[in-house]
Amino acid sequence: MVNFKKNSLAPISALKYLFKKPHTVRYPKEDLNVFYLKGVSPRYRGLHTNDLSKCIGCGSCAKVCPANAIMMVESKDVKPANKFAKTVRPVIDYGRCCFCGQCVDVCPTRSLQMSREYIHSFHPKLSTSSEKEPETVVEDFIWRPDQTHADNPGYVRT
Amino acid sequence: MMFFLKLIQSIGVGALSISVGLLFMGIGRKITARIHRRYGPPAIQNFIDVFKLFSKNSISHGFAYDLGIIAGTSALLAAVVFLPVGQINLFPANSSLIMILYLMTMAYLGMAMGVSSSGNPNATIGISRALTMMMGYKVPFAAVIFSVYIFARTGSLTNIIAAQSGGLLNWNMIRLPFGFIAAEIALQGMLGEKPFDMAIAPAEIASGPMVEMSGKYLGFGMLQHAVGIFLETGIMVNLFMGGAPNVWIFVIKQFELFFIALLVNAILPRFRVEEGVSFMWKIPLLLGVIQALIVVL
Amino acid sequence: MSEWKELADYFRGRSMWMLHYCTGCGAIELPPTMTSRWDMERFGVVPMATPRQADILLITGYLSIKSLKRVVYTYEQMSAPKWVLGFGSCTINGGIYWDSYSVIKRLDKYIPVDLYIAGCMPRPEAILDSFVKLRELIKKGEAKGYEKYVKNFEWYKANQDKVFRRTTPVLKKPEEVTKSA
Amino acid sequence: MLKHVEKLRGMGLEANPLKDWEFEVSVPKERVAEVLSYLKSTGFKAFIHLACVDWIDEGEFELVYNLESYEDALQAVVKTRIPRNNPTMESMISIWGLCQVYEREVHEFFGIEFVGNPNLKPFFLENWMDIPPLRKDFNTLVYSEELFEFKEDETHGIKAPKRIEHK
Amino acid sequence: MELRPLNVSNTNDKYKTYELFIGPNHPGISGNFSYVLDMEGHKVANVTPDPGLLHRGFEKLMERRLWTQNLALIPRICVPEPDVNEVAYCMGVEHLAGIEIPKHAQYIRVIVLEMARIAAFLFSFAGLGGSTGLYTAPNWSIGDRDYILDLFEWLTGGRVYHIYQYPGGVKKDIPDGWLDKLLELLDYLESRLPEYDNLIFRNPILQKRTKGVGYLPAEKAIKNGITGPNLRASGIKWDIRKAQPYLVYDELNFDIPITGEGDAFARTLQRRLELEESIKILRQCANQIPDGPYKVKIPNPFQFRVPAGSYYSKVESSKGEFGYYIVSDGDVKPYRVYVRGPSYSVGLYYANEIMRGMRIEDVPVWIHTMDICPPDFDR
Repeated sequence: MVNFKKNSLAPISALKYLFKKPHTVRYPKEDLNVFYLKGVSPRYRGLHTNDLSKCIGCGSCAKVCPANAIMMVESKDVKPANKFAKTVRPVIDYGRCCFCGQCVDVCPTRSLQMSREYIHSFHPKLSTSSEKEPETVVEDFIWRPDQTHADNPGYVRT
Repeated sequence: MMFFLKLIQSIGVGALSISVGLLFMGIGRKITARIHRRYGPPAIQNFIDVFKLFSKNSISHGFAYDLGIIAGTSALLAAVVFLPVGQINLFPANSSLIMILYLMTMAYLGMAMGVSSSGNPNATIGISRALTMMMGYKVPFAAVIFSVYIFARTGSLTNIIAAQSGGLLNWNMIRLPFGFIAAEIALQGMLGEKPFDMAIAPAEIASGPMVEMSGKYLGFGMLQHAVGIFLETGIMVNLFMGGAPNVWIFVIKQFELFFIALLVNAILPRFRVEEGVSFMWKIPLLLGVIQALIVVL
Repeated sequence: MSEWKELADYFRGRSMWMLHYCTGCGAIELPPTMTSRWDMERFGVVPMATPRQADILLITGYLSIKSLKRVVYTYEQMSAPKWVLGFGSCTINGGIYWDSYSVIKRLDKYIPVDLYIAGCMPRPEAILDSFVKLRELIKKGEAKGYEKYVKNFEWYKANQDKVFRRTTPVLKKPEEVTKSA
Repeated sequence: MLKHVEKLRGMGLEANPLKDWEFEVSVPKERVAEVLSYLKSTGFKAFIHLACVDWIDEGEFELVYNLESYEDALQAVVKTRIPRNNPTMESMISIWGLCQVYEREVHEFFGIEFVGNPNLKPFFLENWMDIPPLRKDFNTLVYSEELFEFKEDETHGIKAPKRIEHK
Repeated sequence: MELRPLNVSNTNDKYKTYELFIGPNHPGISGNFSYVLDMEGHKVANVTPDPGLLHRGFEKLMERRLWTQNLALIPRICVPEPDVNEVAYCMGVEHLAGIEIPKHAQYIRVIVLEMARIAAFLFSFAGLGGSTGLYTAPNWSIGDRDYILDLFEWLTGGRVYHIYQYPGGVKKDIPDGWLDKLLELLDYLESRLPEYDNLIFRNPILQKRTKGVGYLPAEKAIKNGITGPNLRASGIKWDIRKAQPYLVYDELNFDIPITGEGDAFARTLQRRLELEESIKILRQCANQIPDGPYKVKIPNPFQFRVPAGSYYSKVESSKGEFGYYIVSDGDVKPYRVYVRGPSYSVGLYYANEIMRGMRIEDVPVWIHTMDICPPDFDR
């Protein structure tokens, strides 16, 4: 049993870190490299990506979302993959999404995936008056996921 | 004519003490950060902080509040003028040490008057702790000064420095070893470093006396702390390390003492108030009295 | 006079003091950012104990009505050039508590927010990235949330009173009243 | 564990084991104090929690007292039913001082009046004038839409068949 | 003229005590919670806890969501240690639905629980260091805790909220190379423990600050519903993992340290010794884990119904006994879920009794050594 007797010279051993290299990740210059990929983990649940051609617009991701963050919105620029496919596509409101990944698990055609991107911040312009500011903030965080971050897949359904 | 020359020189010494104090605090944050295994802020961070604080607008709590905080900083600046810094020795009067000690306690009392009129209970608890802690470390420090006076048989700092000239061997640090250790622990209390910083305890009383200081008042508080560092380490250098031929060696010697205080600061938690005072009156007071007896006999 | 303002803004961006107040569940990502692994002190951001000394107020996650009242007190105690950072999705549109009776949905109706950060609890990297972005905004002089609070004070106060000073019950009486004692 | 269950059945209450270290006892309202003090005397010294379930169809509240005995590692779940309109229940403060806090919370969320509990002041909610929130007939979505002025579209834009709403 | 005894103050009683807030905005508190203290000088005369600042009405929200949707909501209850909620909820649902999860998944659950336990213990060291002024301790311990979060991020995809358990097992299998990274981390943590001993536990001033603070005898601990390390620090040998083993704890050998003095220092020492036990458990799990399926197939979320019944499932968390009382009436949504947080009775009921007469310096030390987690009782 290690003894924990009061010893006033014990804390001095902490001073050896004066000459050791700190283990800080200096974020803007360096990035986390603990995994075989640089940056966040290979399975990270970040912002969504959606393969608009594979997606059949069934809406099960919208129904399963615990934060009610997904709306199915009509999108013209999409040709349906087969005759069942509707032309509605999921639109995710990042003011609601809790990044739990249940929509990725329940997507029947595995088109909705999560990427390893996570940086997004929004500064409401000075010109917008206070009354309209809450609406502009909510609009800015509602997107339709598409293939922009597809090259950086994170939490995908195997 | 001599008056204007003295005025400009004393403003120079005041500015030197503020910038050296702030530089020490900046380097100190970097060193404690290294012990925490991280990179600290840039060394000039405290200059940026002070400039930012003076650019904010601040909330006053009445005339006594403003007077108290300004009194604190100006008393310390007045004390710095009497300190012989390297070869600059503005007022070589023979009782400059007593003057400095009196002005230092004046600074704390001014701060106490201002802060306790801010009405925040945290501030009153904090300042009552600061004053009891000051009583704690002043007693051994007085014993040490008494022994130095008897040893050098003179009251003025310039003669004490002269008595120590000539080589490391006849520094007071070597000739009065117990006095130096007692003064070193008292210095830890004066600087308000970790084992004795229960006055500014953020976790218990939300940073004690500085709880209502915003903007410019906090800027003055930071200046006061910077000048305090310069002054207290300066007294120790003059008393025990034989002054310095020029200013740069003086600053380097000051940094040695401040470095020791930093290391102790990083690895110890803080005492309770009466534990701190009882610690101060046990070992350092004993060493001071032994030193005084050795010198007297 | 404007060079003085630019110089002041330059220095204000370099030393933003953060208020040590964990309002919501996002506060669990602040200790790693403050301590040795991510170390936000490199940007001059230091946790301060009282609103008087702080410049930025971090609303980390959701706010229940009770803690919104304390946040409004704290926000009004801070001295003038002050900024608010909204962490996570709960400050934007209610997050996962969209149907909760005691959590506010849009933070912007109660206090002006200067920067919103996406993420249901943004990572330490996202927090450090937001400090860098806030520094740019301050240097460009665009982060003026505190002036907007003073300009539309009545509108903000009206929203806050709607939530704090309710005199009548919110729900219409259900048909079969099972009023307890 | 079965020794306890037989003893309780002997006292005219119906008890059945849930798992090899947990059993439940359902007790009429008046005998709760007697059963709790009996269990406390036979070793169930730790009071774990007091929960309340709102059976709105049968018009009853169900109070669940959960006790634990550290000597023989057992868990007792004591259940009782009280009527739903102006529900009152005698307070268990005399047996465990701890119940004051749990009863105050159940009073605030369900509106059950605990006779003998000194402070039943508001606890978690400030300035609350509606019916107690955790009751089944309190609709939290309508409340938050009214108070925080937003409209929620629960159909997610899907023209799906109408969902079977519970009540 | 008889003299008035010294300690009777001549002011009337109304001004005897002044009000001080260990308020929501206070660095000594580990979360958003406030005590209203009536102070006499620097001693506490009376305490009225003022909870509700983190109240989100979880139990109401859980009644409006499907069984598996709740899994995204549940980790947000106790923030320093979210996995305990997920495992307790999943065990309750599996018991009601009669699902038996494979051995491989049970081992993964024990690994996740013990890693979260180590992270929460390191977090409590940081709290102690922060409240007594030893700022090196939080920097070291939260820096090491970050390495555990990196492993969590690799295994589950999320840093703090893992949303990884699922009724019927876990969502994804262990990635290859993860287990030897775990063993590496355990060796690193083992090498760090002596340094923590020297800095925190043998520090003379820290022992002076924590010895004798908040003394808690054994029977008072039971009477006030205190569980977990605080109970074991008062001398009672009760650990749910040993007494009522769940998952695979009966196949692992580990012992329960008892420090027994019952004061603040004994509680921190208790957490440090249990951290060593958790490292031992993790090493055994990493070596003994069998291969096999990581989950059992369950119907998709919209048709997953749990047969009617009620059950109280509990897990030994780093703060005490974390329990879920789940009532289901056979519908797609739970009928009622009651969450029993370990620091409920400590923070709200026992605080008034212990804090009377305590000094202002010891209040944050007591709060951090009892490891009070405010979202537990606000829910």
